[in-house]
This record gives sequence, structure tokens and C-alpha cells, in this order.
Amino acid sequence: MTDAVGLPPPGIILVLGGLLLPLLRGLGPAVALLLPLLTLGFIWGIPDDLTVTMPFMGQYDLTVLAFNPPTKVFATIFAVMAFAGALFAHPITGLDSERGRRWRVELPAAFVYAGSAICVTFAGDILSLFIFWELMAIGSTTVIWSAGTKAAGRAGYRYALVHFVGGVLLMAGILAKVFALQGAGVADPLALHHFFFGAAGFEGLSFGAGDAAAWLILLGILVNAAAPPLGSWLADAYPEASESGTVFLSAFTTKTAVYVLMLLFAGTQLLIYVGLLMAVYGIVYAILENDMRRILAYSIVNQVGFMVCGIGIGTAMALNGAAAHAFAHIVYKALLLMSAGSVLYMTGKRKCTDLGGLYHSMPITMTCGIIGALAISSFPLTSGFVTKSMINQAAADEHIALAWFTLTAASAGVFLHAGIKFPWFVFFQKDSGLRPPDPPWNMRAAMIFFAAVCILLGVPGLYGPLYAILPFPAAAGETLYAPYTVPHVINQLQLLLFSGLAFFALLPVLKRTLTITLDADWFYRRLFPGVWQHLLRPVVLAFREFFDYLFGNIPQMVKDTVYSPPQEARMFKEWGLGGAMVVITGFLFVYLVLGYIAA
Amino acid sequence: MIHFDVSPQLLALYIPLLGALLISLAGRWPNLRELVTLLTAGVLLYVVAGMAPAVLADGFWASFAKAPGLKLAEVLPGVWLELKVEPLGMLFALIASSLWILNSIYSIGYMRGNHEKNQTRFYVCFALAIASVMGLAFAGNLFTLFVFYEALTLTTYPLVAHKGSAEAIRSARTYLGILVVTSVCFLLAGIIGTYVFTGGDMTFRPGGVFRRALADGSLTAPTLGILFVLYMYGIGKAALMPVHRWLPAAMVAPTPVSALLHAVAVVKAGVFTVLKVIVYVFGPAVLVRYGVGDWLIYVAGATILIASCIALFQDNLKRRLAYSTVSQLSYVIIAAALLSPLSITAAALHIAAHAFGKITLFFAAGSIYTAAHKTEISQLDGIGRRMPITMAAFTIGSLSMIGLPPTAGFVSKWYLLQATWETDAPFVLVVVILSTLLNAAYFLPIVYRAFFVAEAKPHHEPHQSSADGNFGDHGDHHGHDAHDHGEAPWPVVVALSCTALATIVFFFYSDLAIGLANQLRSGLP
Amino acid sequence: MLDAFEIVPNLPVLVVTTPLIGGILTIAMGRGKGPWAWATLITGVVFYFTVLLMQQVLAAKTGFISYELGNWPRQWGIEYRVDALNAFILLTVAGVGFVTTLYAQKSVEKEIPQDRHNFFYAVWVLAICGLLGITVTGDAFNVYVLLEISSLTVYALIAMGKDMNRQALTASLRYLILGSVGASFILLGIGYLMMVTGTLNMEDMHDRLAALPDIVHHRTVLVAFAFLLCGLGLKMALFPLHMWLPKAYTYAPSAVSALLSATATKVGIYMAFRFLFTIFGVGFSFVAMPANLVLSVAACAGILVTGVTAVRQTNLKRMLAYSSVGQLGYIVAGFSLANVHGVAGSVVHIFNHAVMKGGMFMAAGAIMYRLGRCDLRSIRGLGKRMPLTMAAFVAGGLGLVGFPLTAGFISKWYLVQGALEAPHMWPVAAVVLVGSLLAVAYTWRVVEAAYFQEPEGESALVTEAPLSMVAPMWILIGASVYFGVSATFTGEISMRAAKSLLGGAP
Amino acid sequence: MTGALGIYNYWIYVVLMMIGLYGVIAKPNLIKQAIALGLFQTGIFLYYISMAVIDGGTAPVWTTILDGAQKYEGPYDNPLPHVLILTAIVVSVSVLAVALALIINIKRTYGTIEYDEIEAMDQADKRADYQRGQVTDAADDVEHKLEGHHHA
Repeated sequence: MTDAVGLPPPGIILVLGGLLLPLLRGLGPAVALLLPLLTLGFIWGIPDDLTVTMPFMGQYDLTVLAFNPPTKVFATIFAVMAFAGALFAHPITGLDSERGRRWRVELPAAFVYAGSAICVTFAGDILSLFIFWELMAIGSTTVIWSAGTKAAGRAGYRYALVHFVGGVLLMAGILAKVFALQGAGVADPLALHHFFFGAAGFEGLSFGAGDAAAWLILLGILVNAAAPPLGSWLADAYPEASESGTVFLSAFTTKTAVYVLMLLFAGTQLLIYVGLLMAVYGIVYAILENDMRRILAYSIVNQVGFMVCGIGIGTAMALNGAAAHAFAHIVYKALLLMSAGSVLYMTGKRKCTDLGGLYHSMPITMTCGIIGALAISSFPLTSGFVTKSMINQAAADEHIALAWFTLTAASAGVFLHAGIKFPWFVFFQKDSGLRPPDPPWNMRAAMIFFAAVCILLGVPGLYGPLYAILPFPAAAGETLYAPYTVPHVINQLQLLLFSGLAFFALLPVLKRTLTITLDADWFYRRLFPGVWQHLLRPVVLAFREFFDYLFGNIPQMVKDTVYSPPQEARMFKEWGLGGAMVVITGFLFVYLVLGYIAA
Repeated sequence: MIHFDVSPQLLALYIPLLGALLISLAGRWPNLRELVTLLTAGVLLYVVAGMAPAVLADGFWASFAKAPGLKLAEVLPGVWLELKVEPLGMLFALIASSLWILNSIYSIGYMRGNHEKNQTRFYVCFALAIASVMGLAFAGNLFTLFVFYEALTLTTYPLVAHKGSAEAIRSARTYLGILVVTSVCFLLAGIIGTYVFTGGDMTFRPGGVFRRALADGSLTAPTLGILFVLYMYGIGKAALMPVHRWLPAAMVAPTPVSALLHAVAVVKAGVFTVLKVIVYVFGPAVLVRYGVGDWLIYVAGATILIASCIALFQDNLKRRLAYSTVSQLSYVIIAAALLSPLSITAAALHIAAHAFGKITLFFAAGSIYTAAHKTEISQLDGIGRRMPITMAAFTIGSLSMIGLPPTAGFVSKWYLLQATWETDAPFVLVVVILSTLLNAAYFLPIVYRAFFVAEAKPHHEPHQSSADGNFGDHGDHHGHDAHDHGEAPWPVVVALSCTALATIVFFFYSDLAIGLANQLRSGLP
Repeated sequence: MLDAFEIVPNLPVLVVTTPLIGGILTIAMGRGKGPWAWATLITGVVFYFTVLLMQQVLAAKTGFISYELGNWPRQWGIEYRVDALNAFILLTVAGVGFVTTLYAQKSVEKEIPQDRHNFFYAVWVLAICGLLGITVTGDAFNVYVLLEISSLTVYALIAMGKDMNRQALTASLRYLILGSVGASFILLGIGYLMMVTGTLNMEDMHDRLAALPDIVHHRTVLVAFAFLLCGLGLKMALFPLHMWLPKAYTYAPSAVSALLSATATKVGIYMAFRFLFTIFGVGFSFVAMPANLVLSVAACAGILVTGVTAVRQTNLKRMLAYSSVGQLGYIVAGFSLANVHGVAGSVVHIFNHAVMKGGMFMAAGAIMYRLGRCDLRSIRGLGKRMPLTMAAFVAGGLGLVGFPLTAGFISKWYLVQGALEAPHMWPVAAVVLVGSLLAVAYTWRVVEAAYFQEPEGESALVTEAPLSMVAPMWILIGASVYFGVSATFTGEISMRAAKSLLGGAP
Repeated sequence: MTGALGIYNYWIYVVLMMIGLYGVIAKPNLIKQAIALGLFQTGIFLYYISMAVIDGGTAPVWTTILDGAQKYEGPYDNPLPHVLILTAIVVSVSVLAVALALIINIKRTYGTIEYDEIEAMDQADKRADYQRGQVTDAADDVEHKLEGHHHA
């Protein structure tokens, strides 16, 4: 194991580079394209057994750079994603345009976000993992805000609140464990392996107090993984970001959560059910949704559900599947969102019901969108096919029937909402009369790039490099997984065919005009503000009143009585001489009586 | 009466005093006056920093308990004005002396930029306040602590009342009123009570001074409890609810003063005193055993949450910051009240961490006022584009308040959360979680407004400040076009950049603060 | 030289006879600065004597010096008896007397017509003589006589303020009538005591009272006690018997106010010490009789009521006058606790209050000197125009508040300590602390006006008071700060006095 | 002489004192007050003298010198109170003198010696004095100014 001190983790290039971008003025956009590539080169250039430590807080050694099994696959795709995103977000018309001004904030934030995500994958201990985890939240909030709309402002605010609370839950859990470890005399309480809760024989978590740490950590991660009901922030916030912002957002937060879950909770049975819930939930809401990007946002939840389920299954196959699927998912989901983003950028419309018939004028966008849709639906010869099926396979191998059935059904559902609904409503269906051209070159390039990746990864024989960097690579001479078996391909095609039929059969029902579908974000969109407005606020106001009274009115009253000038003439009158004498006599008398009584 | 000695702690006390004298002599020549201020601050930091290695050295603690203090004067028979260096005081002195330099730089920019009157008085009182802080930090016994505590109140009063306007005088009266009422009615009573019950023992020592009295039965648990209440509410500077009102009131002061109050001196003096009393007068072990301090956790927790909620309402930027301070101070108190080694560390660290973050926030608020004459949050739309450095610094400060990495606030929160597990205090855990939420809830909108909301149209009428708004009388006096401004004067920008940077640097290099805090912890029985 | 004139052995009587003779001679000192110079000389010499006396007492093995006038044995003649307590009071009175004499020159020049200066200083010195005499004597009837000497002169001194404000006359007459009634009560009380004990010597009285079989039920003693307490209460301006004081202090010439506030009532309190502790004894006064109850209730009420009244005043001198009544309340509350720290607090506060309030009255006088009046409106912005004077006023005010490192804090410390030590007397501690808050309230009105407001009218043009006023003012204020930083001397003396009063070791 | 009558001069002393007290309390005329004060003190003198009396005693003087031959050895009254009261009388006279001097001055400046009238004048003076110096509250004062400014 080589140990280099002073070498920063690869993600730092993106973080710092991103922060410097606004200062580079005209050079910025060019440098922005280079930075992710540089990072990627760095990720691949450093030896796999390198660890870098850094002293921290005077007592810890943070391992800021270490390769964990899933590190490479996640770090790679994050860097690639950063590149494609940067390309997509390029301020084509220069930095002084509206888009350019947004770029100046959005892209640095996105790079901080992406870089932190990469750093999370390289974190060799829980503290550095957490630090970058929090940085991601900061970066992503800024990305949302960059959209510059009021809705984005509010959504970003809610997003940030949810994530900071998730973060503090995670932190509390980490510290519970750290404290316990320190008590047990462990020398390196931050080391990641102490936190491998899922490692102990694929057992579920007990609900005992002793597991508070694990529960809190799991809760914190699941917030980021967008598991319902903790995850409604996703559909709430992502569609409010700018067309390029959403692309970035779709990639990092949930996938980082998947990465961390894979590290810490692999094999935790609970996650199977969480994953299944997410898969189903995502579909249901995506079908009900009208906003094209919100459809895709729910589809993220659904897809992450597959991964979480895979992590819950916990076998090598399942974990490989989850990792690979994360890889593929980032690509095609970004592609889909780029496609949707292009439409949004060119038309300014976001609702399915307002769109349609765009295939006339946006052929490239349409094509790329369909490729993404096919990939997400695991159509053979696309990336989704070679990755998602590993999870199904693992479920089957482990004889977890519920998981297998649900995942299969969900696959069909995915095709229903993302594979057909999105392209159908946006590009075909009735003609909305809109005739926007394809988006600018950079957006097209980004889409084409990712469309190509989707296809390439699905081509038999070309997915090898991906399989090679999975957490549990195949032993020498063995095949990790062979997706292209005849039954598998036929099964998948059947499934997709019937889903497609179902879609068109149900089309009248699916034509939704609903503008927004509230789910658990009801809690913080309606309930919490309601509670705040009608319960807490009055209480706080009452407190303020109380304090005002205590420190304002009472002193004022005292002041009024004490300081106030005597207005009446009689107040200037002192005790007359006679009065004084009476007082004196009275005093004497009182004293005599008291003395007499005492004696 | 007074022994002249070159002990560094005495120097730390005399340097700012001498500085105050020189500043007042140099009052006619502003440049010279400011130079003197900066020089004094520099020398002070040099002297104070020079003391740190000795405190951090191994075995310091063992010698601390035995070593006699530096006795200055015998005020009453047996009651000495006494200075003694210990880790907590060292930490406090370091914070104050280092921030004084930055604050002075900032003051130069601010006071000149706003054409404030009576600047000499301002700098003199500032130096005197720092002298009081040094005395407070190195106080060797309760009596000395009280002396400098009161001195600090008095020397900061003219700063709060600086403007001399009706608003300023009234607020300064609230400031003085609450601080004096609490310190005289409760703190002094507590101190004299301690003196009576311990038979004249007021020296700070690990483990506290009450053990003998408790052992021989001359002091009972209820009385101990009363004494504890007297102390906790006597230290009004710690702004435990409901004696926090002076803090928002003091917002009327010029911003460097607010920074001084919130970050460098006054509130820090309060929580520092709380911590010192808990650690050295009562002793955590005694408090745990007799359980007289448990209520403090709940009161401090309530303070954190209520103050944060009130902060949500404030449209005036400085008021919001003030309530944030109230809430953050109770972080220190709640940590101290947990009475475990880790929590004491957390408390000490949070004093430092909050100092850097909050001073940045106030500097930013003052910078906005200087450059744009804006005081209300609702006026800040798009100001981040005009004043990117200021608002970036503000953002960093906000992150520190929320406790996010990579800022100072994270470090103390790390210890505090750990302490909640050490002491098995779910209430505190919940408070911290809710408070994180609330902190984010009231800081993020400001950041959002500044950077992401477009500036109002130029012909928009200046926002009428609310009734409780500070500086309300200024908006129309300066015929300043509020829409044509960039950053504040350079000293202001430099100062706030430095503190923002320090907030981040503290995250990476907190060794010194943690070392001192750990020294403190290692001394606990 | 001292030995040649046998000054040292005769010190106790010299502190009285010097000003007595000197005072009478003052009349002959012409009309210029002569009377003032002479008065300064006399008071200076007396002050020096009291310092020597203090040294003698501290050196004395018995803890006190007994001096029999005309060598008559004490049963027949008058005994002067000086112990730590009255040496300390003597020092205070003579010291403040000397400093105020220094101060008086300019002030008197302005406030009193030239042709009456010699009378003024004559009466002035005689007043100091009377006050010193009361303090030094060990004979009960002699107390009365000297009390009347001091009172008569004080009436005259107050009335001298008539040229500034005619109310000085009514104030003086008011004081005269009430003071005479009080003195008559004291005389009556002494008479009853003499009836019971057949002696006038304080020590003898104490011994014979102690020898009485059933003193508690002895009606005559009871009546004597009541009359004395009432008379003394009047003389020391114990609330609610303080009614003569505010007006008198307000309208007296500034120098006289300074002198009176620092000395006259303090001597009244000294008499109370002598009667309650030395003659009746702690056991009778505070255990059998409810003196502690009456005194502490009256004192606490006084602290609060006069504190509030002081806050309402616009005239600084009147404000200080009310504040004086409150501060006397501290002293009374202290000794009514009848424990060591309480009594020590009283004794030390006699001194501390004398220097603080003396200094503050001097500051008010300096403002009068420059502006002709001293109300809140006229002092606006004076912090810049008369920095030394206002600083002195504020420093004194902080002392009244009891801020640490001022003399007032020392007193407060002892008083609160005493109150906490005495069973069930903690409310006294609370009142003492609350009282200091009231002091904050009235001091702060001055601070706000002087430092944070702009001057108006002629106030904007005044300059600092002359050095001959500022210097004495700062001597007293400086003393109050010095004895706040290092109260070892005053603290030890008062502890010693308290122990001897309470019947312990001298 | 026994019983209550035996101490009749004590009764008289009390009555004198009460008359004096009443005068001080009730009489508005300053001269009358001074007279009442004198009566009050006289009562006390009487008390002292009475205290000195011994049943059947004579004046404590050397009767031999007066009488030449006769030598009287009976009890004589205690001389000490007499001596004391001589001093007290001197004091009392001085007090009265000062009081009268003051009253003369008062008559000159106020033009009256009726307490009520003087009090009314004093009250008016005091009120004027108060209002001249009145700054009800430094803060409020400035505020009023500002408000006035705004209204204007």
C-alpha cells in the first residue's frame, strides 16, 4: 500500500477548479470542459492501492484518498457526467448573456457538487466521507438556486433544509458509533470498516437502542437516496432547476447515496423492501405526473429503487448490478433530462400537455431522447439491459420471489412512463404547433455523446470495461455476467411489448392535465408551513410578546412611575414640619410599643 | 499595592490599557491613532500567542492546580485581584486578541466610511474593552472575574450608545440595565454566597470549591442549586432566555461594536464565564452528583429553539444575527451543562468557532451598510452581484452557523453531538437537529436573496425600515444613490475576507483550539 | 517638636480644642483669603493630629486610648476614649473636613458675600470641631453638648446658602426645629440612663446596665432606649426621620453640602454605635429589643424609597441628597445585622460613602460654580466641556452603584456577606443589591446627559472648574478608587472596630 | 408627698413637652414654633432637675459658708444634673437665638413668617427649579425633538 501525503483526492480538482472558474472570465467555459477530463485522468492515473491521509482536528487521520471496491466505477461515471454536464451547460452565447450569467454560478456549483461526490467515493474514512457529503448538499442547493426563478428559490430552500437535517442525522449516527468505538478503545474510530453495518452476515438491523448509530446513519443516507417518504425533495426540487442544472442534479446525490449504502449496508434485508417501495412509488407518481422533468425525476426514484434493492440483496452479483446500474442510469437519465432540457430550453414549456409533435423540428433531440428512453427501459442493445438485469438475476439467484416479481413489474412500469410516456407526449402525440429547432451545438453534442455511451455499453462485447471496474470483478477467466442470453432477451422484449400495448390501450387515462402531484413533500410544502404558520408562529410570537413585555413594558412602566416628572403641585410639597414631627412621634411610639412587647 | 512584573498575562492586561492611553493622546491625528490601535493589537496578539505553548505543554495541568496566581492587589483582606493562566482563558484570550486586529482594520474602514463621530472615544473604549477581556480571560478567582466582567459592561456601554441618538441611548440603557441587573442581583450574590459558604475560597480550581463545604454539611444541595441558578442567570452576557434582550437591543451600535459584542468580547465573556464557573467553581463532578444543573440543559435547549424561531421573523439583518447569537450561545451553555469531558471540549470549541463565524457575518452586515446603506434583509435582493466578496464571506459565516463543513462550526458540532451520546441526552440531540434546520432556515434566504434574486428596479423607493429597524434615521440623510455601489472600503473587505478565511482555516487547523480544550478536559476529575 | 509640646499624649483633646480655639479666632482673620487660609491651616493640623491618633490607637496594646480631661477620674470628669472605631471616624471627618476646606475657597467666594467669609469659616471650623468632639468623647452628656455645637453651626452654615436661594433659610429652620427635637430626645434618653446608672461615662453606664438584674423588663431603660433611638435616627437621617436632610443639602452652599454629606450624618451613626453597642450592648439592643427589626426595616425601606425618589430628581444636589439617605440606609442595615461583617460593612461604608459622596457634591458644586445651577438639562454635553468634573461625578456614581474596584463595592461586599451570614436576613442582601440598581438608574441619567447629548445655551461655552476645586474633588474620588482597589487598611480597621463593638477582642 | 402627686413635677415635664410638641406640629407661625420648641426643651430641663431632687434634701451648697455657725449634714440634692442643665440651658438659648435670627431673615426675604405661605412660595420655587432642569428622559427628549422635526 503506497501512502502519499499531500496528494489531494481527485474530486478536489473539480471543487477548487469550479470555484476558480468565475475568475477566469472568458477562458472559463473552455477550462470547464477540461477540468472533468483532468479529473477523470487523475482517477485512472493513480494506482489502486494508494491511500492519502491528512491529519485533522489534532487527533484524527483522515483518509481522503482510498480505493474502496465500488470507488472506481462511481468516480469514473461522476467525472464523465461532470464533463457531459459541463458541455451541456456551456454558455454558448458568452458570459454576459442571461445563460452566461447563470453559468457563472451554476457550473462552479455543479463542479463543487460533482467534485464532492467524487471525493465521497474516494473517502477512506467516515469523517471525510461525511464532509464531502455535506459539501454536495451545499453545491446542489446552489445548482437549484441558479435557475433564478422564485419556484427554484423555494424548492432549493426546502431541498437544503431536508438535506441539512439528513446530514445532521447522519452525523449524529456517525458520532454515536465513533463514541462507542472510542469507548471500546479502538485506535482508528473513523475507519470505514467499523461502519460496515451490512457486513455481518446479511442480517437485518435490530431495532435495539444499541443500533441507534446504524439507524441514524441509514436514515441520513436514505434521505439522500430519496427513499419515500424521505425522498420527496427530489421530485420537488429537481424539476425547478435550470435545464442544465437538472442534468447535474440527477446524477450525483442519489448515486452517492447508493455508493454509501453499498459500502455500509450491503446485504441489509430492509433495503430490499425499501428498494422495492421506491421502484413502485416512482412508477406510480411518474405515471400520474404531467411535468416532463418531474416524470423523469420520479423515474430516478424508481431506478434508484432497483439499486437499493440490489444492495439489500447484497450478493456479489447484486452489488455489481447495483453499481453497474448506477453507472448506466447516470448516463441515460442525464440523457433523458438533457433531451427534456433541450425541449424546455427551446420552448420554455415543461408540461406534457403543452407539448407534442416536436419531432418535426427537433430530430436530434428526439432521437437522443428515444435512445435514453430505450436504455432506461432496458431495451436490448442499450446500457440498461446489461446492468439492470444483473439485479433481477441476483434476486432470482437468491430466490427472493417478491423482489424478482416486483422488479420485473417495475421494469415494465419504467417502460410505461419513461420509455414511452415521455417521448410520446413530448415529441409525438397531438401537434402542439411548436416548431423549435434543435438546441445549440453544445447541447446536441452532449446528448449525442451520452446517446452513444448508452448504445455502446449495450453492445455485446463492449460492456466489458464497465464490468471490469465493478466492485466484484470476475475472477480470471470467468465471465462476470452474460446478459445476452436468448431467454433473457426474449423475456425482456416480451415484457416491453406488452407494456407498450398497455400504454396505448390506457392512453386516454394517462392523458393527465394535473399540474402537480403532491406526495410526501406535502409535509414540508403544506404541513410544516401550516404548523409553522398556525401553531409555532403564534407561540413564538407569544414568546416575543412576553419578552417585549418583560423587557419593554415592565421597564417602561417602572420608568414611567420612577422617572416621570411630578406634574401635580402637591407632589412638590414636602412633608411639612408638623407632618415630620408627627412621623417622629409615631416612630417613637411604635418603637416603645414594640420594645414593650418584646420585653 | 501593585507588583510590577513582566509576566505575560499582566502584559496582556497592560498593553491594551496603555494602548487606550496612547490612542486618546493621538486622538487629534486619526492616522496615528489608528496606527496605534493596530500596533497595540499586534503586540497584544504577539504576547498572548507567546503564552500558548506553555499552556499546551505536557504537565501544564498538574502545575496549574498547584501554582499560585499572579496577585495584583489585595482588595479586601484575603480577597485578591489575581491573574492565572489556564487553557480556557488562553483560548478566549487568543480569540479576542487575534480578532481585535481584524476588527480594528474593519473599524477603520467602517468608521471612516460612515463618517462616525467621536471616533477617538470609540477606539479608546474598544481598547479598554479588550483590556477587560484580557483580565477576564486570565482571572484567577471569582472576584477578579467579576471585576473584569463589570469592567467589560462599562467599557462597552459607550460603544453601544455611540451614536447618541434616542434609539441608541434607549438601547444602551436596555443593554446596561439587563447586564447590570443580572450581574449585581444574581452574580454578585452568587459570588458572595460562594465566599460565605466556602469560607473565603474563590480560587478557580479543577473540581470546584464546594467540595469541603458539601462534605461537612455546611452547604446543602438546595443551597447549591440556588447558587447555581444565581450564577447562570447572573451571567447575563451569556444571554440565556429570558435575559437575552440586551443583545438585540445592542444592535443599534456601529457594526464593529456589534462584532465586538457578538464575536470578540461580550457574549464570549458570558459563555466563557459560564464555562469557567461550571468547570472551576462547581466542578462537573459535583454538579452531576447533586443534579442541580440539569434544568440548564432544558433552558438552554429552549433558548436555542425559541431564539432561532424569533430570528426567522426578523427582517433587520443585524437583529436576525443577534437572535442567532442568542441561540448559538446556548449551544455553548447546553454543551457545558451536559457536564461530560467531551461536552466541555465542545463548549470551549464552540466559543472559538462561533467567534469566527459570527464576526464574519457582522462584518458583512456592516459592509453592506457602509456600501449600500441597507439594513433590512428584504432590501438585499441581488446584492451579492454588487458585493460578491462580502456576500461570499457572509455565506461562509452562515455555513459555519449551520455547522457545515468546511467551516469552523462543524468542529464544535462534531464534539457536541458526540457528547450527546456520551451523556445519553436525546433531548440535546433533537435540539441540535432542529436547530440545524432552523439555522439553515433563517440564513439561507439571505444568501439566496443576495445571489439569486434580481435587484429591484432603480426607481424603486428605498424600503421603509420597520419600526424596530436600526439606523432608521439614516436612510434619507445620506443622499447616497443606493443603487450605485460596489464593495465597501477596502479595510472592511480585507477584514471580512480574513475572518471568512479564518472560519475555513479553523476547520482544517483547529489543533490549537482543540489542544487547549483538551487540556481543559484532561484536568477534569 | 511634638514631644516638646506634649502633643502626642494630649492628642485626643487637641483634636477638639484646636478647632474650637481656631474657629473662634477665624473671625479675626479679616476679609480676604485670610479666614480661608486660617481654616485650612486649622483643619490641616487637626487632620494631622487624627492621623497621629490613628497611629497611636493602632499601636496601643489595649486597643484604645483613654484620656481624662483635667485629670479628673472618669467617674467625675469627662473621659475621651479613642479606639479603632472612633479613630477611624475621626480620621474620616478630619480628612474630609480638610479637603472640603481646600475646596471651599472658590465655591464660597462665588456663593457667599465677601463680608461674611470670616463668619462662615469660623462656623465651619466650629462645626468640624463639634463633629470631632462627638466622636472623641466617652461621656454621654458631653456628646449632647458637642452635638449641639455642631448642630448650631451647621444650621448657620446651611442658612448661608440664602444668597443663592432663599430656601436655604427655610431649610435651615426646618433642620433646626427637627434637629433640636432630636437632640432633646437624646438628652432625655441620656437623662433616663443617668437616672438608672447614676453615671455619664459610657463604659461605666455599660457596666452598670449590665449589672442590673432584669434589664429587659426595666421600663426606664426601655424608655431611654426608645428616646435615644428616635433622637439618633433623626440625627443620622434614618428613613423616615430624614425629612430635614434633602432640602438642607440641596440649598446649603456647595462646600457645606459636601462637608455635611460626608461627616454630619456619619457622626450621627457613630453615636448610634456608641449607644447601641457600647452602652446598651448587643445583647440588649439586638437580642432583647427589636432594634434590628426596626432598624433594618426602616433602612431597607429607606434604600428603596429614597432610591426611587433620587431617580426622579432633576437637580443633582437634591438627587445626591436623596441618595445620601439611601446610602445611610446601607450603613444602618449593616449594623442592624449585628454580626461582624455587617457591622464592618457599616463602618467601612461610613468612610467610603464620605469620600464618594463628598467628591460628588464637590463635582456638583463645581458645576454650580461654572453654571450657577446643576440640573440635568444644564449638564448636557458637559462630559466634553468639564471632563474632570464629570469624570469625578461618574466615578463617584459608580462607587454608589458599587461597581467593583470602587470603594462602594467593598462596602457592598461586606454588607451582603453579613446579610447572608445572619439567619433569615437575606432580604437585606437583596435590598442592598436592588438599591445599587437604583443607584445605576440615577447615575446613568447623569452619564447620558453629560456624555451622549449635545450642550445647549451657556453650557456649550463653559470650561473646566478651577484647579482648586478639581484637585480636592479628585483627592476624595481618588481615595474612593484607591480604597476600592486596595481595601486592606479600611477593611482591617473596620473589622477590628466591628469586633470590638460586638464585644470580642478589641 | 407620696403617690402620683409625689412625682408631680414629672407630670408637669410631660405636659410641658406635649405642649411644646403640639406647638411645633400645629402652629403655622414660625415665632410660635420657636416658642414651642423652647417649651419643649424647658420640659426636659425640668425633668433633669426633678431627677436630682432627693426627698428632704437641700440645695447642694456649702451651707456653713452661708450660715456661718450652723452646720447642716442632711441629704442634699444631686448637683450634677443641675450643672448639666445649666449647659443645656445655654445650648437651648443659643438654639433659640439662631432660630430667631433665621426667622428674621425669613421675614426679610419672604415677607412673612407664616409657615403655610412660605411653604407655598417654596413649592413654587421648587417647581420652577424642577421644570427648568427637567430632562424627563434623555432618550425620550431627543425623540420628541425628532418627532417634532418630522411633523414640521
